[in-house]
This record gives sequence, C-alpha cells and structure tokens, in this order.
Amino acid sequence: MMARYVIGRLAGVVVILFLVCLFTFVLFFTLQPDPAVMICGKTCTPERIDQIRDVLGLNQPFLTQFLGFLGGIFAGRDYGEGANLVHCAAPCLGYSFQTNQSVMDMVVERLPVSATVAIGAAVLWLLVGIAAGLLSAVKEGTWWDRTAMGLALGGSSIPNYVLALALQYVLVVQLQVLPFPQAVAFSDDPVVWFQSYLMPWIVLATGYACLYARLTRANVIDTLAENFMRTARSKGLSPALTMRRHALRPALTPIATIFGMDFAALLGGALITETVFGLNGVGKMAADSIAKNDQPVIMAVTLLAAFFVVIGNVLVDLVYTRLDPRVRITTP
Amino acid sequence: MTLLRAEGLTKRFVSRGPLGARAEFTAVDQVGFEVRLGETLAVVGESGSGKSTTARMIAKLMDPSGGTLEFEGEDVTHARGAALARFRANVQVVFQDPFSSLNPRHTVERILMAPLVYQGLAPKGSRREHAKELMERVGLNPDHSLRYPAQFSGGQAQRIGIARALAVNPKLVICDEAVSALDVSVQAQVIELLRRLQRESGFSYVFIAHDLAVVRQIAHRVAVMSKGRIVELGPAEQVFRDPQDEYTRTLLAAVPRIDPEWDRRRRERS
Amino acid sequence: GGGGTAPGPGTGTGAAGSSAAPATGGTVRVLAISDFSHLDPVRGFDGGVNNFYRLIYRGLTTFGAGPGAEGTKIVPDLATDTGTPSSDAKTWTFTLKDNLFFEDGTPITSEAVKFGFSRAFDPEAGIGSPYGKLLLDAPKDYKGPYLSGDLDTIETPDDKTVVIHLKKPYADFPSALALANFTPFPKGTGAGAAFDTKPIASGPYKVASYQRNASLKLVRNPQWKQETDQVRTAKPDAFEWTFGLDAATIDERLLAGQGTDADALGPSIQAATVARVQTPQIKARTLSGLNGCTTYMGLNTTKKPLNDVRVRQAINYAIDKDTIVAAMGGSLLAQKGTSIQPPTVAGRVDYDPYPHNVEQAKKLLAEAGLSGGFSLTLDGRAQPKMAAVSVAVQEALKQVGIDVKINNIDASTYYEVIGTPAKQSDMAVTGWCPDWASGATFLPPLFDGRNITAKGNSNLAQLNDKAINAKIDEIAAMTDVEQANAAYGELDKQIMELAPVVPLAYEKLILVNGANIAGAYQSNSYSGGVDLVTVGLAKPTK
Amino acid sequence: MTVAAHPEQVAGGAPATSGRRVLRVLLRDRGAVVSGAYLALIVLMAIGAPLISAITGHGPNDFDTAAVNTDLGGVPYGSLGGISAEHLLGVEPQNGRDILARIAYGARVSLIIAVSATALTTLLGVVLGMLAGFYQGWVDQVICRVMDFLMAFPALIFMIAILSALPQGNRPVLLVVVISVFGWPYLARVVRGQTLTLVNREFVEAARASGASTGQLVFKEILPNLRSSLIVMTTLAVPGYVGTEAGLSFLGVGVTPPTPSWGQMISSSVGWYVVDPMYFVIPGAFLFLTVLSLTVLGDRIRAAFDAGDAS
Amino acid sequence: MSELLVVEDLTVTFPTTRGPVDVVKGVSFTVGRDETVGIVGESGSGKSMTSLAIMGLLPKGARTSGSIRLDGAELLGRSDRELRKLRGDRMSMVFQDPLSSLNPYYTVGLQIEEMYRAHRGGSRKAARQVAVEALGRVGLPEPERRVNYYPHQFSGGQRQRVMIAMALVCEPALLIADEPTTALDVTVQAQILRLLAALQRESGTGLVFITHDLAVISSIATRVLVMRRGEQVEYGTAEQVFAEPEHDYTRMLLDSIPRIDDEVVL
Ligand SMILES: Nc1ncnc2c1ncn2[C@@H]1O[C@H](COP(=O)(O)OP(=O)(O)OP(=O)(O)O)[C@@H](O)[C@H]1O
Ligand SMILES: Nc1ncnc2c1ncn2[C@@H]1O[C@H](COP(=O)(O)OP(=O)(O)OP(=O)(O)O)[C@@H](O)[C@H]1O
Ligand SMILES: [Mg+2]
Ligand SMILES: [Mg+2]
Ligand code: NI
Repeated sequence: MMARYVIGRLAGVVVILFLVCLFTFVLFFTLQPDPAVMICGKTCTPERIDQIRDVLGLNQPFLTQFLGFLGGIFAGRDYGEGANLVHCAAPCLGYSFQTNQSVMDMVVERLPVSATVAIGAAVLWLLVGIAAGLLSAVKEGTWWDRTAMGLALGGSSIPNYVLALALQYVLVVQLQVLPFPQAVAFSDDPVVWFQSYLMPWIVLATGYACLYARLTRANVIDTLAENFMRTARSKGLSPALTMRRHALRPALTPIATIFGMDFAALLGGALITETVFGLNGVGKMAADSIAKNDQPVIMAVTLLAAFFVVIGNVLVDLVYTRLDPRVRITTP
Repeated sequence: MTLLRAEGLTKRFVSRGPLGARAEFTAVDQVGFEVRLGETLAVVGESGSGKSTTARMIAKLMDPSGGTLEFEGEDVTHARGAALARFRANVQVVFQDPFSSLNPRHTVERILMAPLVYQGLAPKGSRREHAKELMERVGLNPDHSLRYPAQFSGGQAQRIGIARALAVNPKLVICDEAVSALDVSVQAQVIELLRRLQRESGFSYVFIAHDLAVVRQIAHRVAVMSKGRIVELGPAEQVFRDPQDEYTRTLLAAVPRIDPEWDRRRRERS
Repeated sequence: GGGGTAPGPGTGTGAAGSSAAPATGGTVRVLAISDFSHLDPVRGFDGGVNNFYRLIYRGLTTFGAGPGAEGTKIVPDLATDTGTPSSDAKTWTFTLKDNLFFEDGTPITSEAVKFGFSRAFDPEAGIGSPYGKLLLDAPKDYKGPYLSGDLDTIETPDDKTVVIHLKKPYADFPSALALANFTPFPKGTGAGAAFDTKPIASGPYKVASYQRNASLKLVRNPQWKQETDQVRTAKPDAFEWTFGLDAATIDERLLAGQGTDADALGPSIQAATVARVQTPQIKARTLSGLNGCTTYMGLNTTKKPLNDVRVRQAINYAIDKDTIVAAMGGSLLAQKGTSIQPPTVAGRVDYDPYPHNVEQAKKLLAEAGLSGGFSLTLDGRAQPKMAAVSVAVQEALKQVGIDVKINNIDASTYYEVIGTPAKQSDMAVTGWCPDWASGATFLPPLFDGRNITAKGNSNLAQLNDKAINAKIDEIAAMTDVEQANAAYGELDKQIMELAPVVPLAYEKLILVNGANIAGAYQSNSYSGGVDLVTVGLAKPTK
Repeated sequence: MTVAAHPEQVAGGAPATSGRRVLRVLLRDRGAVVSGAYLALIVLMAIGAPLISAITGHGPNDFDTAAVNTDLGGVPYGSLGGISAEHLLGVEPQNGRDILARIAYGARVSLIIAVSATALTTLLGVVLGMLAGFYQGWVDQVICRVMDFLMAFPALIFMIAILSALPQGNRPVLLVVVISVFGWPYLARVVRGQTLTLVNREFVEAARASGASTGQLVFKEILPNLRSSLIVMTTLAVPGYVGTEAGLSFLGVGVTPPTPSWGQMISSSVGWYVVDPMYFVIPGAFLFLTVLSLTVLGDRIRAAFDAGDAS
Repeated sequence: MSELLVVEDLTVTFPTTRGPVDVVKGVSFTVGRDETVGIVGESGSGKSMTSLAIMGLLPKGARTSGSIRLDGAELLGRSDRELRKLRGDRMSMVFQDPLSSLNPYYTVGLQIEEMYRAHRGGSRKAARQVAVEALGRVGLPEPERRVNYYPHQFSGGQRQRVMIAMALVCEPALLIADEPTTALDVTVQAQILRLLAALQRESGTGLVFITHDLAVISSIATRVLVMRRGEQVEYGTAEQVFAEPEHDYTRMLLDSIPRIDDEVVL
C-alpha cells in the first residue's frame, strides 16, 4: 500500500511538472516580452531582431518550441546548423539567450550554493525557532515569553533586504567581526567559507525562525493543556524528555508541513539573500534571468523550483502519516 | 415493533506489526440482534469483546466489514444524505471516554446545543434555556454552562455527554458505559431519568455496561458478548436467573458484593 | 582622423586615489554587479564591456587614453595610422605595425583582420555592434566566415595591408573601427560560442580563468609588446573581476576599503551613498563625471495633442529639471539636460532652449487651445531611479494642468514596449549614449524619420521631418569629420526647435576607488568608467 | 423535570451573553485597549489622509527640494531624516516628499491589500485545506494536486508574468486576487495536515453522531481546534503581504507610482539605512506596531472567549 | 503500621471569574504501608483533585494549602524537580480518563518503557520486555503484539489496563488509582484487584483507591474516606463506614447502591 502510494504520488509529480512546463511556456509565449529586443539593444533593426529570433528559435510555432523543449529534456536536442551545430545531451534545458551557456550546467553549478544556503539556514531556523517557541510556551506569560514573541513579530516585519544590509553594516563594516562574504569553497578555506555563509544563513533564517517560534509556541501551549501531558509528568520523566517527546511531537506536525514547503522552495533559490551577499546561487540566477528576460533560464528555474516543491510536498505527506499514527494513508 | 435490527455485523481491524507484518483482527464477529421500540437492550461482556465497536457500527460511525443494519424497517447499512440525516435525528450516542468525546474548544452550552443546531431544530431564542434545563436534568449546575470540558470532573463530563444525547428527543440512545463514572446516588438519578424518558417518550436504549446491578435495574433484555460474539441473548430476568452460557455464569459469579453483615448492621442502626 | 572638442563642464576630474603614479605589478580588482554579456567582441556591445575588451583585444584604431577630450580622440592601434581614405571616403587602406602577435603566438596579419571583421556577419555571433554589417561592403547573402567562407570584399594585398570597401562613403570610419566589432582573430577560430568563454587575446592581458557570473581573472599576455602599443600602459600583472555583487554591498566595500578592496574599482555608487563619500579621506579617492549619455523624454509626435509643436514646447518649458536631477540622485549624480547631445560629444553647442518657465508653458498651451488641461500617459521603467524621474515629470506637468498617468513597465520588457510604435504611449523616459563621441551616432538614430521601424525603434518621438532628414543626409556626406561634428551641433538646435524630446539630464558617475589605485581617470569613451588600460596600483603587494 | 439540586454550589449570577462579556473583559485589558486604539488610529489616519494633508499643507506627492540636500545625493536637511515642525515625520530623501502624508495615504493601499489578501488566503486556505483533510479520497487528491500545481510556481516570477499580462484595471484588486491565488496553498497544506489529525478525534465522531453535516463538522468542530496555528499564520501573513505588494510594485506590476504604500516606502528606504535610518524606521515602525496590535488583540480576544467561566 | 502518606487539612482552590472556589476543603487522611484507603463520594466532589494535589499535578492556577507528607517528607511547596524524582518511582497514579491520558502519538509499549527507563535505566530491549510483562499481568491478551498498538487501537477497558500496567511498572510505594476499573467487566476487575493485593503484599504498596463501586471498596479498603462538595463527610475504617455510617450522606449513598439480587420493577 505504501509502495503503491509512493508510485502514485510520483506519477502525480510528473504530471504536475508537465503542467508547470506547459503553463510557463504558454505564459511566456503569449505574453511575448520579446527576448530578441532585449538582446538586440540599441541601434536595433527589425531585420536584426528577426535574425536573433531565428537564431533563438523564437520564430517557430508554439508547439514546435514546446515539443523541442520537452524533447530536449528527455532525449537531448541539436542547436544551430553546419559548423555551428551543437548537440545538447539529455537532460537538456537549452542554452541561455544571454550568455549562451548550457542551462543545465548553470543549474548544476549553482545548486550547491543554494543548497548550502538553504540547509544552513534551515538548521538554524529550526533550532532557534523551535527552541525559542518551546521555551516561550513553557514560560508562557513571563517576560521571556513576551520579549521573545515581540522579537519574533518584529523579525517577521523586517524585509530580508534591510536585515541583510544592516547586519552587514554592523558586523562587517562597524565591528569587523566578519569579512565581506566571499565565494570560497569549503575545501579551500573552511573558516572563510563559514564566515561567508554565516550572514546569509542568519538573514534567511530570521523570518522563518520567527514564524516557527510562534507556531511552536502556540501548538505547544495547546498540547501542554492535554491530559496526556499530565500523565507524562506523573511518570517522573525528565523535563527535556517530556517536552521533546510528548509536547513537541504534536506541535511539530504543522511545522513539518511548512518546513517541507519552505525548505523545498529555498532549494529553488533565495532570491534576495543571494543577491545581497553576492552568492552565485539559483535564486540569483532567477533574478538575473527575469531582469533579462532570459526564457530558457526562467524555464529551468521554474522547473527546478517546481520539482523541489512537489517532491517536498510528497515527503511532507509521507512524514505526516508517520508523525501521527491516527492518520492513515489514503491511496490516490 | 422492531426499531433497529443488526444482522451478521462484523468488523475486522487491520494492524501492522513491528516488521510491517499485516495482522487482521476480528473485533466483532457475526453479531445479530434487534432493539424493539421502547425497550432497553443491555450489552455486557468482557472488556475488549467488541461492545464499543458494535455500538459504533449501529450508530453508523464506523462502516462494518460485513452485515446489515436496519432502522425502522429500512436498510441503513449504506445510508447517505437524507436517509442518514433521518437516522441521525433518531439515534444518539453517549461515548465511553467522556473527555475525548467533548470538543475541548466548545463551552458546555455549545456542546449541548450542537445536536439541535446540527439538526436545525428549536428556535434560537430558547436554546440557551434548553441547555440549562438539560444540565439540570443530569444534575449539573446550569451556571457552569459557559465552562469548557476541562473544567469538569470525570463524572460531570460524562453527564454532559448524556445530556447531549438527550437534547433532541431521539428514538434510540446508545449508551456506552454512560454511568460508569457516576457515584451511586447520581447514577440512580440518571437511570431514573432514562427510565422516565422511556416511559414517557418511548425511548429505546442500547445500554453497554459492566455494572451488572445497573443492568439488572434497567435492562429488558441482555446480550452477553465475549471475544467478538454474542454468547447469550435473552430477557434480563432469564439471563440473570438462569444463565445458559459458561461465560455469563462466570461473570455473574464475579460480581463484588458488600459484606451482607455490614449491610444488616447499617439497616438496623437507621 | 577623428577627434573631439573641449570637454563639457563636470567631465573627468583627473586622477584620484593615490596621487602616486601606478607602479608595475599587483592585481587590480573590479567589483561588479553583473557579468559581461559576452567575451566575444562581435557579440558584446556596451560601455562596460568595451572598456574591458581593450585589455584583451586590439583593433586597427582605438580611443586615446587620458581624461577629458583625450579619451575621445581616435588613435592608431594595430595600424600605423588611422587609415587612408579614398577621395570619396568609401575605400580605406590600413597598414599593420610589425611585431604583432596573438596570445597563441600567431602573428596578427591582414588575413586575421579580414577574418575578424567578417565574423560580424555570422548570424549567430554577429549580435553586437551593428557597424560591421552597416558599413562593410559584402555580398548580399554573406553569412560570415563559418557559413559563407572568406569575405572577399576586404582585400589583403600583403600580410601588412588591408583595403576595406564600404557600402557608402563614411568619413568617420576610423572612429567606428575603434569599436570591438572590428577585432582581428586568427583565421578559422571562434566558431560556435568558443570565444565567449576562452577568447584569443591580442591585447596586454589574456583570460586566465572565467567563471560565469562569479569571477574573471586576466593575466599578462606575454605575446603583447609594449613598444607596439602607444595607448596601453598595462601596469598591473593581473585583473580580477568579481561579479554578481549587490550594489549596496559594493558601495559598502568600496567605502570600507578593507584588505584587497584597497586595490578595487567599482561601478558608480548609489544616491544613498553619496552623502557618505564627503569625508576628505574618501573624497580623495573619488572620481566624478559624466557618463556621456543623455536621459531624455520622447514625446510621441504621432499622438494628439503632442502632434502640436506648441504643446511639446510647453512641456519642455514646464519640466523642472532640478527635480529631475534630485530624482536621479542629486547634483553629484546628474546634471540638468538642455541640449540633446551631452557635453562629452564633439561639436556640441551648449545652449538652453527651454529654461524652466511655467508661465510660458501655460501660455503655449493656451495658444494651442488646451488651457483646460488634458492627460497624457508616460511609459516608465519599473526601477527606483526611473520611477522617481517619472514621478518628477508627473509633478512638474501637474503645474500646467497636464495630468500624467504613469504606465509602469517591468524593466525587462520596457525597451520592447517603447521600441514598438504600436505599443508605445504618449511619452517615455529613456537614455541614449553615442557609440563614440560624435553626433553621428546620436542624432541620426534618434531623429531620422526614415529609421522608424515597427519593432526595435529608437526614434521614440517618431519625428519624420523632411528638413531634418535632409540635413542628416547632408552631414553624412561630409568628408571632414570636424565640420560634420559642428554641423551636428547645429542640427541639435534645429531639432530642439521642434521639441520632439525633453532632454532631462546628463547622468554622472561617482566612482570610489580603492586607496591603492593609482592613475585612475574617467574615460569619456567608455561611459565615464575608469580607463582600465592605464590604471594600476600605487604599491603592488605581490 | 428537574432531577436534583445542584451538587455544586459555586455561587454567582447568570452569565452575560458572550459578546458583551468578552467586550467587558477586553476593556479591562490594557494590552487590548492600547492595540485597539492604535488600530483605530491607523484606520482613522487612512480615512482622514486628505485631512492630514490639508492640515500640514503637504500632499503625499508634493516635492520639497528645499528640504533635501541635492548636493549630497538628496539627504534630508536636519537630523532624524528631516523631522521638523514643517515635516512631522521627516521627508523622503531625494525629493523631499512628506513622510507623514505618505504614511497616511500609504496606509490605505497597504492595509487594504495586505488585510484583504490575508483574509482571502485564509478563507481559501482554510476552506480548501479542511475539505481536503476531511474528505481525504479524491477530493483530497484534487485539492492537493491543485495546491501542488500552484505552489510549484516560483510565485514571484509568475505574479510578475501574470500581472504584467493583465490589463491595468483596478490594481489593488488584481494584486489581492493574484497574491491570494498563489498564497492559499501554503496555509491550506497546514490546515489539511492538522485536519487529518483532528478528523479521527472522538469529539468529531460525537458531532457526527449528533447529526452534523460535513460543513458543520468541518467549520464548527474542527476549525476551532486549528485556531492556534491559524492566528500565527494569518498575523504573520500581514507583514508578508505588505512586503509582497512592495516587491511587486517595485517590479512594476503593483500599484503604480506615485501612489504611496508602506511596503514601497520600506523597500525604497533600504539603501538609505546608514545615511537616513529614519526613512526606514518610520514606516517600519508603523507596520510593526500594526502587526503587533493585530496579534495582541487577536490573542486577547481569544483569551477572553477562552476564559469561559473561569479565568 | 507506619504511615506512608499523611494528608492534613488539604484545601485546593481554583480562581474563577467569580472569585476563588475551594474544590477540596480541609481533607485529612493517612495511608499506611500495604494499606488501602478508599475514597468515595459524589461526582465532582474533589476526589480527583485530591489525588492530583498529592501528585503535585494540579492544573495551572490551582492553589493548595495544608500538608501532604510522603514518608514523613512534606510534598507541598516542593519544587517540580524534587517531585519529579518521586513521581513514577515512589508514587504513581492511574488517571480517570484513559484515552485522553495516553499520548496518541506513541505506542503503549513506548509509553510504558520510557517510564521504566526513566527510573530504572537499562536498555530499550529490557524495558520492552518489562512492558510486555506488565501488559500481560493486567490481563491484556497477546501482550507481545499489543505492545506495539497505539492507544486508539484499544478498547476502553484495555486502555484502562494499560494505564494500570504503566503505573505499576516501577512498583511504587504509593499508588493512587482514580476509578481504575470503571470500564472493566467484573471478571477482569477481580483479576486487577487480585493483582493489586499481591503487589501490596509483596512490596508493601500503599493504595489510594477512588471508585464509585462501593462493593469494591468494601472488599479491598481498610479505611474509607467519603467526600461531598469538596468536604470530607466521613472517614474511618471500612467496617465503621459501611456498618455504622455517621453521616446522612453516607447512609444515602449506601442506600442507593443498586443490587443485582434486588427485584426490579420496570
Ligand atoms: N479547571 C477547573 N476550574 C474550575 N473548577 C474545576 C476545574 N477542574 C475541576 N473543577 C471542579 O472541581 C470539582 C472537583 O473535581 P474532581 O475532578 O476532583 O471531582 P471528582 O470527585 O473526581 O468527580 P468524578 O467522580 O466525577 O470524577 C468539580 O466540581 C469540578 O467542576
Ligand atoms: N482501531 C483499532 N485497530 C485495531 N484494533 C482495534 C481498534 N479498535 C478496537 N480494536 C480492538 O477491537 C477489540 C474490541 O474493542 P471494543 O472497543 O469494541 O471493546 P469493548 O467491548 O468496548 O471493550 P471495553 O469494555 O474494554 O470498552 C479490542 O480488542 C480492541 O483492541
Ligand atoms: Mg468499550
Ligand atoms: Mg474524578
Ligand atoms: Ni547604452
């Protein structure tokens, strides 16, 4: 039953990804923000636009373009003709209109950065958010609770961009405890690597940590009122175990849901944070491609983000049936 | 006249062992009985013998794995929509676990009025009064109508459950251990209430209980369950006086009694 | 040869940073918001990338190296002089210097020049500057060397001599040759997108490593000989670009100047940072000057009531350029626009035909019978600075009873919308930069009525005035470049009488250089950026 | 029909109707009163924006180049971002627009958009999420796949694409609709998950036995138990949507300039955080206090209802 | 008989909107080692609150006064930390409503194990074995399999037995059982009572047994406490209370016991 469920869901994933492709394609095809004009720049003639459109394959009918794209993903495809012919092996996402790079290579190159940002931030916000929420719930009504929850509200009212710049100003420029973030690989210099990622992690984690802290608090308070918490206490368990096992578990179900979604969405790139800190991740690629109307890259980012989100949702649902034994798997 | 008839009701639970092994467990096995209009059918039996599961099935809260259910001559095994609504209007349930069956976020008043609201009965104005009246009937302080379930004692919560079932004048009330948490004097009041309602309004009861003395007081007929089956079913007098089944006999023999000597001494004192 | 006249006010203020002359060695670092569009010179074409191309590529001619007018002068580069035109300026002959090599050791010959020039015709690669295809004579269906073979219209009588035939007479050809479109390459190289990641250098540096959108490192090209080059001093041993930085972060790093940031150059700082560069220490390493472009508002002359010249003039009078300058970041980041051509353009006449005058504007509108007010739609780019300009225009026109509706357009589609007459609204704010400092690449593209196209149109006013068209032809036929430039100055006036546009401002740059940067000045040929071929470090660390 | 005297003797008169009782409790609560007053003030400010402009003599779009130093990139003269008797909350850098006037006018746009988008996403998220969790089976499948589909799009990219394709029309309404369409699945999934847990609770079964229809089960029995998560998620959605509106406006698909909105003010202030911090602090504080007040008030109302008979 | 538990003048107060309400008013009783004290009384009379007060588990906001001494040591006013060591180990409680008192997220096995391990340590495996044995002792069929069940998979009576098994797993000195057998049929009830008696014999456990079933009380309790409206109306040996009740309420209670042998008129 489990296996069937998973297979069914994965089939659903494929369908959704296809629909996302189709919808995105239709959207950009019908909207016609002509990328050729963007590339052509000034002193542009209609012939040159036409020529560029031809080179980019934009003059072909919708279906040809769409099938070409899909075909590229599954079977690879050829671009250009004669001496200019290049083969793009499957899975082929095409070439960037702007830079002519293979989009697949671009994605592969950037994904680790985004993943590093996402994972680090996720660890941070889970730890901080849940711990703060738990503590607030236990100390409900005390000054700690009020301060923490006030901060959490404030934290979620600050845009990432402001937070990023302010943090950079304070930590790097004024206090000089951190260097300006640099693109350093972990293997080259772990210390600088860590220092460089620290601010992005903090910035990205703040908003989520605030949300998670408030959610954890609210749910733990609800759970603490349950009779089974009294039982747990009557058993003389350590407070840590009582909290972790008995109070947190029920509170975590909604958190597991949003965590799956948030984290998956982040793998698709953290636009603002990556931009501010000059991290060469998927989010920045998305921002650049939107600004330059680079359709193959937009398609790739969309598909990538969609892939993670949909898979994330499948995982969330699976985890859910584990988290609460009363919930049964419903087969599609 | 037969109000409710169950035939061959069966319930199988599928559970999973530690190694993912599928285990099937038949909790209720080919149970059949009928409840007549205005009578009380008591169900007694071993703990875990399937009484609550049977109750859930006849209340249409759980789909049976097999068997049929008839209500007022109509097959309701797969009733939906209007037929189900009609069934619900006539059959109410008192649950075994008092706190779990009360919405922790609702005030008692709201809980008590829920059946009326859900079935679109009674004008809005009189509902609050009605709630208070119900609370009084089961011996609760009507001033507490705005409290939440957690603020009551076990027995009080159980009475809220009973009051809720009585809110809509049902034809059949399924009482699953409805008086187990009540002290004898309140229990007596509640039982008296149930009996009066039966006399005056012709209620029928399926009365699940462990306290055989209570059963004796209230039941017209008794069904004895063991290991998912009905092992004995007959008029109360007959079952108590002359039990046919071995299990029934064990059961009756195990009933604790107060030292008759103490009883006698007390009677003499007063 | 070409040349420029005196620089306008506010142009490059001379060297900043360390007052010492640049020493040899070290690495100059450049902090950049975005990567170069292309490393292949026939593909890339914008101020920033052209400045960079000069480090790795050489052409027949190039711009002079120096502040002010020096930077717009055309000087020989690979060629011994700026070329010998035929009497009708249709055929040009160049002779190459001796001792010229590509980074791989191949000599730079006339064949390489021909091959490099012909690449502009490749349908896939030739998307950069259009001058190759516009000017060079070629068979009608010629599709570049990879698809159609050699371009036979360029003659190579010997290894050192190149004879170039043009489609039509073009006196300013040496200026056009300074563009990277005309870069020689060893024959047969650069097919596909090869040069976009690993180009073949002819200049003093070559690409050592390149990570798209992340970093680019240039190191010395040992095949380049200083004695063959009068322009480039090439003091540093290396250049290193870091791409993809946030504008605010760059500002912060340049101001702080910590560690290697002392050796860094960057883009113009943001308006919000201007107040912070006023301390003497930072001011000492700041450069400020025009970027050589004009920000203007096109008035769509095909739409009512903008088809009435009085209305357009009224709008010119009504706009308060001070608020425009404020919106663009204040006096350090912009200068009031008066004429169409910016002060850096040769032959430009400094005059102000429409000083801010609300009364005059109202009077003109009354004459046009529009004193009751009317409304216009302004296409604006959805980007903070441009949005601020739009609002400033809106506020100014409110004073004369014109209700401006702002049509905010996403930056990525903005140029498509305003460049398509069918989609264009009444007015649009945009900018124009000349390809070299002459009216030839400024006024004809914007005001030649015959250039109006259904797509990619740059004549936003859709002005099609016979007298002006005729004048454009007349100037194009002049063989004396200086005379032509002066004529463009007069044409500027003539056009502004019709008021098809409102020159809003001339944009300025504020560059904060690292404390160790020496010999930096703004080049008027490269959008006011620091001239990279002469900049260096005062005290190279390594 | 009274059975017995009350076994308990907790004294007291008849309780008041819950609405009035809650109000009374709230009025005695300082936090609730202060929050309520602040929210009322904001609403009044939004409604009375033209009046504020008339009194101070500054419209939301009136340039005041005299208040800023154009030679320094347009920093406001004076300390604290140009706060003075003339401009009570200072002026915007560069063009010297009055911040008080823009805050007042901006409250209209920001609050209308953020609050209605929150309301709409909450409505959609709760209804669809609960239905999915409740029915499971194919209803769940359909709703979940729609959610997956909507969530699969990087929302910002698509909001831009869709909004730029849509006719100008009524921007705030379009924004609310588009934000909500992409926003509800997030909430809906949380609601669905919690509903899945709650459907199996015995009190739901009890309500079913009482004859509750599906709608009643879902909205009357289950919904109150989702309250904690919902309150958190909706209150935090408000600043989120203020930010989204600002982002979209900056990308040219939101409300068109010069219409002020808090989000736009905050995002255009970011570059000025060192030179003119007040430019960020003022709209930021207004937003923060609004959210804080909404949260506090929400919390207190809930507490007042919860208090029931005891406190 | 040395005293295990001494409760003196215990008062439990709840704040309500209408002022503080005493739900337990001055209750006193003692429990000796291997002694059983039965508490009976009206529903809502404060029996559960009394036992929660002893365990130190009253709901938030409740206040207590008086004295509760376990092994001579005062419990009231002690920190949660100190009480924690006693709970589960020295004193255990069987709660009244088993379904809501068991954590629905974990198997009953785990819930028993964790208690055992918190006080006795040992490996999970050993603890699992203890849990299986405990479930077997309370008469749950197939304990090896049921140990992996979640609470919702049990019947009401089975859950109650799980609660009892859990409370007994550390063989506490004091066991408070709040209506532990209401959902059990008489045969299983008898089995449980025998089990408790055996425990008392072996480890000298003191038992506080709350029930409505006066017959059960009469058969196991040495002393009986009768409560009504938070007050202690009668306290004495079982014989005394059953045979010579002082208070009208007690008499009324005893008179209203339904008797299986009575003739019934329907
Ligand atoms: N949180 C609370 N707030 C106010 N009163 C409460 C609260 N919890 C319980 N009570 C009241 O305290 C009294 C004693 O409750 P307790 O649970 O001790 O009764 P009990 O004797 O165990 O009754 P039962 O036999 O019905 O379980 C009851 O009247 C109840 O309504
Ligand atoms: N969801 C379930 N999954 C597996 N088994 C179950 C489930 N629910 C009940 N059972 C099993 O079904 C049997 C019958 O349970 P039921 O609740 O009907 O018993 P009961 O007769 O009401 O007992 P009690 O008197 O103890 O309440 C029990 O053995 C129980 O373990
Ligand atoms: Mg049962
Ligand atoms: Mg109790
Ligand atoms: Ni340009």
